[in-house]
Amino acid sequence: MNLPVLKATDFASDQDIRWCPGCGDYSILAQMKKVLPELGVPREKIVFISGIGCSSRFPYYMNTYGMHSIHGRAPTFATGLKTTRQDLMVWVITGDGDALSIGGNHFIHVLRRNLDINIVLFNNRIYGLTKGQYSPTSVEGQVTKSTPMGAIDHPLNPLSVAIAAEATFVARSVDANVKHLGEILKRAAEHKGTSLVEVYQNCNVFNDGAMNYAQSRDLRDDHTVELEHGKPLIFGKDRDKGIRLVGGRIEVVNTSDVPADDLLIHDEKSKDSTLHYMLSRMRYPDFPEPIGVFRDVQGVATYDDQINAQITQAKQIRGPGDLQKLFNSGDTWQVA
Amino acid sequence: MNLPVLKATDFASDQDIRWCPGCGDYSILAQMKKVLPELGVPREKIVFISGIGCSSRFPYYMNTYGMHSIHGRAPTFATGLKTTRQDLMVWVITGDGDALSIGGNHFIHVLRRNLDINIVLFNNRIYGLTKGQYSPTSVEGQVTKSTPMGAIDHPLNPLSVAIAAEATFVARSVDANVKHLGEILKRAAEHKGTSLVEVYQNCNVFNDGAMNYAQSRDLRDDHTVELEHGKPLIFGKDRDKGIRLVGGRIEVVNTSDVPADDLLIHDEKSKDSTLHYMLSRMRYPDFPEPIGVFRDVQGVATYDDQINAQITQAKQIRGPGDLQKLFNSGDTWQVA
Amino acid sequence: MSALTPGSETSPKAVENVEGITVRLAGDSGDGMQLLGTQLTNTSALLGNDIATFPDFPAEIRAPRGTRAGVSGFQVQFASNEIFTPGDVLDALVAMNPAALVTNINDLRPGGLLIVNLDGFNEKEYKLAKVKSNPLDDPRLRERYRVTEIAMTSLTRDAVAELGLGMKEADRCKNFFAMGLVYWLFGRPLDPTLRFIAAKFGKKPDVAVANEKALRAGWAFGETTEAFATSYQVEPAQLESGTYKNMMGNQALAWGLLAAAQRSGKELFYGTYPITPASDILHELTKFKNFGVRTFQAEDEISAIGATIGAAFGGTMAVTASSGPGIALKAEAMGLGVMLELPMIVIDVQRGGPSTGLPTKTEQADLLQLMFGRNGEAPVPILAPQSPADCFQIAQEAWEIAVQSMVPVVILSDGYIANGSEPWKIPDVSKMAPIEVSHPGPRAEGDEPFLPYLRDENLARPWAIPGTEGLMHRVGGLEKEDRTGNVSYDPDNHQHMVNTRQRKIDDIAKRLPLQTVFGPEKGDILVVSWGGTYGACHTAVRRCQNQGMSVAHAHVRYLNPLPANLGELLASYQTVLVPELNSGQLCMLMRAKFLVDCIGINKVKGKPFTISELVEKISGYAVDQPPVVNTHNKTDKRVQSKAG
Amino acid sequence: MSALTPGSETSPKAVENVEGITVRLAGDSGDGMQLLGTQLTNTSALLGNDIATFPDFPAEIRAPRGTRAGVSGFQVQFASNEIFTPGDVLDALVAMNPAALVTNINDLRPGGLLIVNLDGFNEKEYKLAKVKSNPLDDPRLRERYRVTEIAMTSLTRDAVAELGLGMKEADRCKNFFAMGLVYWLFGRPLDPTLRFIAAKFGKKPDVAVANEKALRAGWAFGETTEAFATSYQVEPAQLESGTYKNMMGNQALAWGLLAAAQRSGKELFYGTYPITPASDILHELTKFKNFGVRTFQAEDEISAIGATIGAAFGGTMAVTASSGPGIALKAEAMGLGVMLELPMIVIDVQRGGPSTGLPTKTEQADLLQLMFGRNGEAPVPILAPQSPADCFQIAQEAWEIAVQSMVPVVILSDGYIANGSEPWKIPDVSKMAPIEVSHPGPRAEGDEPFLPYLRDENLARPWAIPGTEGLMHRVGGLEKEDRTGNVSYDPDNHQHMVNTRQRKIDDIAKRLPLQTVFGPEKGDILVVSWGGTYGACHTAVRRCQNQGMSVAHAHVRYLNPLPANLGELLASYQTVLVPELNSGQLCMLMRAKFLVDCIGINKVKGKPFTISELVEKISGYAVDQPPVVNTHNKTDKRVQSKAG
Ligand SMILES: Cc1ncc(C[n+]2csc(CCOP(=O)(O)OP(=O)(O)O)c2C)c(N)n1
Ligand SMILES: Cc1ncc(C[n+]2csc(CCOP(=O)(O)OP(=O)(O)O)c2C)c(N)n1
Ligand code: SF4
Ligand code: SF4
Ligand SMILES: [Mg+2]
Ligand SMILES: [Mg+2]
Repeated sequence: MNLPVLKATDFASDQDIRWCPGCGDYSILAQMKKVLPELGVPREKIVFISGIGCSSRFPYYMNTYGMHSIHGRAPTFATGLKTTRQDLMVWVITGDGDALSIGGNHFIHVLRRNLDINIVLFNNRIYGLTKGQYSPTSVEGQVTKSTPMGAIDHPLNPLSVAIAAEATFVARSVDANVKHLGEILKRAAEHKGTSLVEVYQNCNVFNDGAMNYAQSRDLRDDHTVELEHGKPLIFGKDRDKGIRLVGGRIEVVNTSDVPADDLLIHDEKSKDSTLHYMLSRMRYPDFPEPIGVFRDVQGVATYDDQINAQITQAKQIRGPGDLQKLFNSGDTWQVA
Repeated sequence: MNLPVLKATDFASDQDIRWCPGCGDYSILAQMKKVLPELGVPREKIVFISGIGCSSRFPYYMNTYGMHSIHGRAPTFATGLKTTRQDLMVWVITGDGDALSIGGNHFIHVLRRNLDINIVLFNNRIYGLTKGQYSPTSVEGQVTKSTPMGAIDHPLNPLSVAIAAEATFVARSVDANVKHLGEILKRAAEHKGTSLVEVYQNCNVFNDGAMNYAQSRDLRDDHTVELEHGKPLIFGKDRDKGIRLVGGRIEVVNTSDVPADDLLIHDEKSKDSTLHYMLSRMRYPDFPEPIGVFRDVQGVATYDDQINAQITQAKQIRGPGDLQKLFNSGDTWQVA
Repeated sequence: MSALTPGSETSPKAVENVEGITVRLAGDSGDGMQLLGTQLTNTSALLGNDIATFPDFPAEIRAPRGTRAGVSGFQVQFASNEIFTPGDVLDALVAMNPAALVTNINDLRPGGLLIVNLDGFNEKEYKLAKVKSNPLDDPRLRERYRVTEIAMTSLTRDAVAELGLGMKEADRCKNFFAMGLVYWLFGRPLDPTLRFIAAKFGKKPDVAVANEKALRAGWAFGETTEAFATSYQVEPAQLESGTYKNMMGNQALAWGLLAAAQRSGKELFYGTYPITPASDILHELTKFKNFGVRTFQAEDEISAIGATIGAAFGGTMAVTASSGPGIALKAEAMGLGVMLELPMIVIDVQRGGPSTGLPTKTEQADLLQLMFGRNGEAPVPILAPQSPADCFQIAQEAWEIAVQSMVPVVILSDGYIANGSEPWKIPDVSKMAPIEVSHPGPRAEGDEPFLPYLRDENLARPWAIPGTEGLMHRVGGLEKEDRTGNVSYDPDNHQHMVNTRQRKIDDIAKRLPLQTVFGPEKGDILVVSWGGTYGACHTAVRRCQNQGMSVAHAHVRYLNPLPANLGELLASYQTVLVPELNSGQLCMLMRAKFLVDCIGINKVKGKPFTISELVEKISGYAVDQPPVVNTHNKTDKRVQSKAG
Repeated sequence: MSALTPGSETSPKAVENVEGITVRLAGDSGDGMQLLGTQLTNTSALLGNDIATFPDFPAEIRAPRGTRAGVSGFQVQFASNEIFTPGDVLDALVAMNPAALVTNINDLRPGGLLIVNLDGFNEKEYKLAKVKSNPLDDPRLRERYRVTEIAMTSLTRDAVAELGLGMKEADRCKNFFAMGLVYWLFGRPLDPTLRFIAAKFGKKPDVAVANEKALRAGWAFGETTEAFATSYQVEPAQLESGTYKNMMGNQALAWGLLAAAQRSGKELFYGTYPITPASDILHELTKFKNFGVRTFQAEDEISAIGATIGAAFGGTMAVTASSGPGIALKAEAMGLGVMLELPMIVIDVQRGGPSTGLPTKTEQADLLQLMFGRNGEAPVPILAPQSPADCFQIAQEAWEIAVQSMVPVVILSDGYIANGSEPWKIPDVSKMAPIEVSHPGPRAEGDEPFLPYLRDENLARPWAIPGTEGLMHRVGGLEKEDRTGNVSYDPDNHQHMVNTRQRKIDDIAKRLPLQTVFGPEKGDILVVSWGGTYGACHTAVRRCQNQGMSVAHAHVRYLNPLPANLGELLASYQTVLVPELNSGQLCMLMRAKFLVDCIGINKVKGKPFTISELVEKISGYAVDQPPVVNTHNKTDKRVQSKAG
């Protein structure tokens, strides 16, 4: 069957958008609307499931099926839906508080099960909807409504945790870098298994510029490095800096001093996740922060495939369930 | 003051132990009773907090303060206790289901906060108390009461997750290896910050021998490698095999073919956790599984130190709180 | 009408006919008492007796051998008349060791038969059981009961000697020896158990043979020993004609869900996290993958109900289950289920509380938690099965209500029902009526817009499922606008939606059967019960009636909404008694709704009611009570919405 | 007794004395209406007026400019007499844009004063506000109200022109212009606000100056313009003598907890997870580290209460708070708190439900969740503050009960109380009585064994804290043995402990003040209310009394256990009315406990009651009601334990 060709606007719902003017969420929404038509999946086959937070308002603005669920639990709803409805494309929209604070447990478990869904984590390093308390990704010492003397928790690194939780697709992008963001969302959609995309998203009201180093045109080239499979890690405005691996440790070098093939060549397909983990440890300001796809391993069984495979297998082996036969099985007796 | 010298038996409570005969929990209990007197901490200064599970019965058997709390939440009780009572030595006793299934979120958050407590995770790769369902550490394909056709979840690697969650002390030991277990428990107690000890524990009723490769005298030498800080990774009955690092990847070599200083030298103190993560990925049967201390990084601020430091600092800056002054602050008015 | 009376010991090896017998088999967890009990139950069922069973597990997996904590018991009553409980007092007790003896002897009726495994009695065992000396030496034992001491272990060893098994293997057969003896004593045939042995131990022929020998040896021993002069006979009961099967409550729930799925043309999704005593539903359902049953063992109870809601959103029949502590964790998500107005089933197999409480014991103290344990006004229908076999029925009714009203429906079972068993009449599947479920069809661009919160005559919204063209819509936990389902902060809309969600539940009463009573339509006393206490209450009321009291019994299976005629019923009796295994929860609901001075009969001991204690309590009210006040006609309507 | 009546427009610039005035300031979230409102409130308080405020935030952080969803409002009543609510109808409305006008105009009383910022009215704004044309062109507007249109933005620009600020900065000052105007209109002095400006913008002198100029310009404009003939004067109120401060509910709760900690010689631990409308308690308490307050922002609500219980176990004063959805998540752990019998406080600042519901709106629908939302029988005391300032009191009472009875105590606040404000009389700290707390001391080897569940006259167990020699003991969620606290599966012990935990709560009533009534001791109508509806109910009842009705008011601050004399009270009136912002929750509890035909007045719209709607409802019952049935004397005792 040939599907009607859809435009970005076809994916806009009739609801007014309620984010603050200037919020990074807008550009993520725009990119999503732009990418979906390229996937050729009809709108009614797409479901957006979110938790609670500014970011989690997302589904209301998409003309698809959607569920604005409860705080931190979006992956659980997605699990029930995808395991019973493999024909649907399921997206989970979540925030740094939603996914990593109250939702941390579901986050690691959906990843390790490798359920075939796409998770977009809007990381603004703050609790937006509740008006500005620190979040698990807020930097140490950050002063917020709930930390007047500075946050004392050591922040969680979402990608490190995801990789350690057996994630098969892990990527990072930036709200302001719309072209890159669009491509990454597309990559995530194409991956079979759980895809995690962390998006650096600016909360211009409660945490403005927290990730400016990765967002602003004049800073981002020097403080981020774009990952490309099979390519060496090179960055900098003049692409004059590179990353090298020595004795299992990473260091920044000048491309002028080091031959390109001595640089670290990115291998997103490596089953061994150690290198991907190492990349996730590169943190501003010591290192440029990698953006792009850290890990994209295919061929790992998905939870929804497996649960349904067992159903099919059981039916083959024992035949489709026969209720009457079941009822009459085992010890029974007659009463005349 | 000079403390009375205590014996292991002084740490035994008057309650009958209710574990199955042959359960690995007994040896962990025995080692704990043996180690505590060596720490010179009086019994009344020690608190054991557990969740729910066979393993979580542990506190009842210790003649210290204890709390048998609710399923998966032990770290949260410990957080409230330790932040308000730094003078106490707090142990968390948990199981693979308790810590990694229902308790996964508290597990990663207590680790990242680096609260100064010791967590002993009894990993028997099964739900014991509820009579034999699979757990997050059960191997793929494992047949249990709840997985007649085999488990389809990809297991969680507790140590990988802990390391990714910014853990400062991560270790593994084995119930059957009593001497090693005792030493590791002691190391954990001595570390300032959250100490995680995973103990391979045999559930001889519902998952007997699941980790036999690491427990039985004739297998364990070939399938585990003991980590020692500053020493090369060498294993095997005849200590004829070693671990080498090539291009950020690990491989097993014959010590005869490779000079000792080409072997991977263990560095538990490295701030960069990548190498520790890599060690946590070594899995039976492909690799010998490391036992011992993977990571022991000192000098990272603990949550309890920091929260109390802010109290002290605030008192210094603003003076001890004066209720009347507070009440009278800001706009007030008189009514005659 | 007790079974074994000393007077009956006349001619040697006489066979005496008795109406019913209650036996408890007690031993160490390792002694296989549960297996012995199950076999005795099935055999008796096959004989056509009516049966009721009640296992009593130790709280620990394998509490240390020989300790009191390690005692495992299994009680069964089999009878030639209709019975509703496993029996109050024991006619016979089999005790395999001192711990089993001391922890169970008090339930044996005077003159009852006590059979002990003498080999289980020695100094070591006394210590383990924490008894000073041999309890068998206590003279009062022989005064009160008819004691028979048998060296079962050694006799079993002799019986299997020729097979040359190790002593351990040999001793493992001793429960089959006990079984054989019990079978002889109560005239049960061996064949069903022989078949079981063949099936179960087929792969280990020597074990199979050993068990069979032990079984026959036990029987032969009864036949020959001086110890027993009489054996006892229990005639078949007059059950409704049909094919029967012995059913445990959790199994019946699982099968009922299967039936509901098939009747509604749906596949079943079951999301849960293991917890006693609900886990067995998971263990049962996960066997039925060939029925299209998807079981999801979640990381916790929140994930379990989240997945359940997700599956329901996708159009699947979705069910979650837990026990008290896990249900508490589901509270927030249940509230979302109420907002989303999606059909699903939430099962609570109640256990002793509060907190971790008494996990292996039974209780009915979660009713109010399920009624009110959510933020805001979030009413849900609540049903409770009255017996193990009734679980099969209730599961299907729950699903029918869920899809008719588009709402999560709660089933309140309990540990007593879950692990107890009784005969279940196998239904004719071909005669099971379908459960109507419909989903709105696709719409094209031109069609009028789809309204996800437009309601039908049951106030149910359409179950529009993803994948349907043109029905794209968003649901969520923020208050929804009537009809469109869009987020709305409008004050009047909020009031309207709160009222509507309540009315939707209240209206269900119109479609439910009216409450019936067993006994006089009006009179002195009405006993109102719910859930697993049915058997004890029914039997107790019957006894009271036989004693000439004016007492009736109303057993409520629908707890929310309550049956439409319940208020009137309560008004027709002088006294309303409400026995509950809690501190008075249904009692409170009825007092509030009907302003009737209901009186609670409350027991919170982790144990079911005994018939005799109920008879005693009821009798206490049988004489001139003050008239009960009743104003329900005046207040019924107004109060109804409030009880939500 | 309304304030501004057209008739009063006589001599130019006349000053008219009025009893009280209710103003609402409405504009875009960006327009600084909350700040304007707070300033007006404080200034009025300093003038000695009685005050009551009610902010109305938009649901979104910054809903798009100019939209209806983006409107932010702040209502304040200031009066020379005692007032208990922010007022029903507005005497004056300031609307900064069309959206603010259309969403608020209906609350302005006929003849009321409408002041609009003309510069906020243009095509662009009409579109954003979703109005077809200029609402000011609607003739009915001028028929009904006294409309004054002022080009505030341009006037502000002129006023600050010389400072040469950017237009953006200039326009930001327009709320101070409005403020100046309002101050002139209602005879408020400028100084407090000038002080505020100096303090707040000290670091940005130009902004400070600009705001001051705008403020003065607004005042001057009122003075000079033809638009206003009259300004209004509100005399100081006759409050009890003392020093006062304007207090918001959440702040009062935080300060009350501080006071309780100091009175009991404890440091405060506050474990929470942010949620509207409870978050501000965290924001307030975290400022008080120099008081030894430790705030823990947990990863979720379960962790928050877990840490709270852990801190309580350690001997600290521990408190957790949330709102409905978060409270649901705490249910399981609260049950553990009940089992452990440790003192702590659980605060629920209620919001609109169910599920996510209406987060920024107020409601009282969590009462039954807190009463019953736990597995098993797990009763806890429940208190509810009656007004913002009362939160200071209730926090201390809660802690007193918690330590006296060793039990988690619930405080039920709500969004209306939390964000509302009123004058609070500052107490003399030196006169605050200590709250007695004791911990058992150390024991040596020889001493008799410590019994952690041995109880005192309040049935409280000893609060033995880790670190105490010889008191080592283990607590947990499994049923405990009486006295020893060891795990116990004994049936009678379970019954005893369930009863004891209930009795412990019931006994608290003996120590609590008896319920008082405002009005006749007996009569036609008793209005029973709880929580934030106090002000509206009290005022409504007073009006009814002034109209000669026989009506009294009982406001219940202790919801569990209910006051010992409440049953008797209910019996002394013909009709009992129970106004609640839910579907009848306290009403149900009282009906069940006292068998009195209480009648609910229920409103679930996310808004507080208005006085007039209550007056109307009450009046409706003021004529011959059927006598209410009352059998509480007969049933009180027995039912008591059941209502738990
Ligand atoms: C059970 C529960 N707890 C707390 C809240 C309050 N709450 C809503 S969103 C949120 C955190 C939002 O932060 P994040 O997930 O980062 O989303 P953002 O608003 O920053 O996009 C919180 C604490 C809630 N709605 N439900
Ligand atoms: C809230 C809640 N959910 C579920 C349970 C049932 N439960 C008790 S222990 C347990 C898992 C035990 O496994 P693990 O943590 O590995 O401990 P083990 O028994 O194996 O030592 C479960 C599911 C419970 N007690 N409480
Ligand atoms: S608060 Fe922050 S995250 Fe939320 S909408 Fe506004 S800018 Fe965006
Ligand atoms: S069930 Fe397994 S883990 Fe539990 S006590 Fe028995 S052997 Fe140990
Ligand atoms: Mg955020
Ligand atoms: Mg385990």
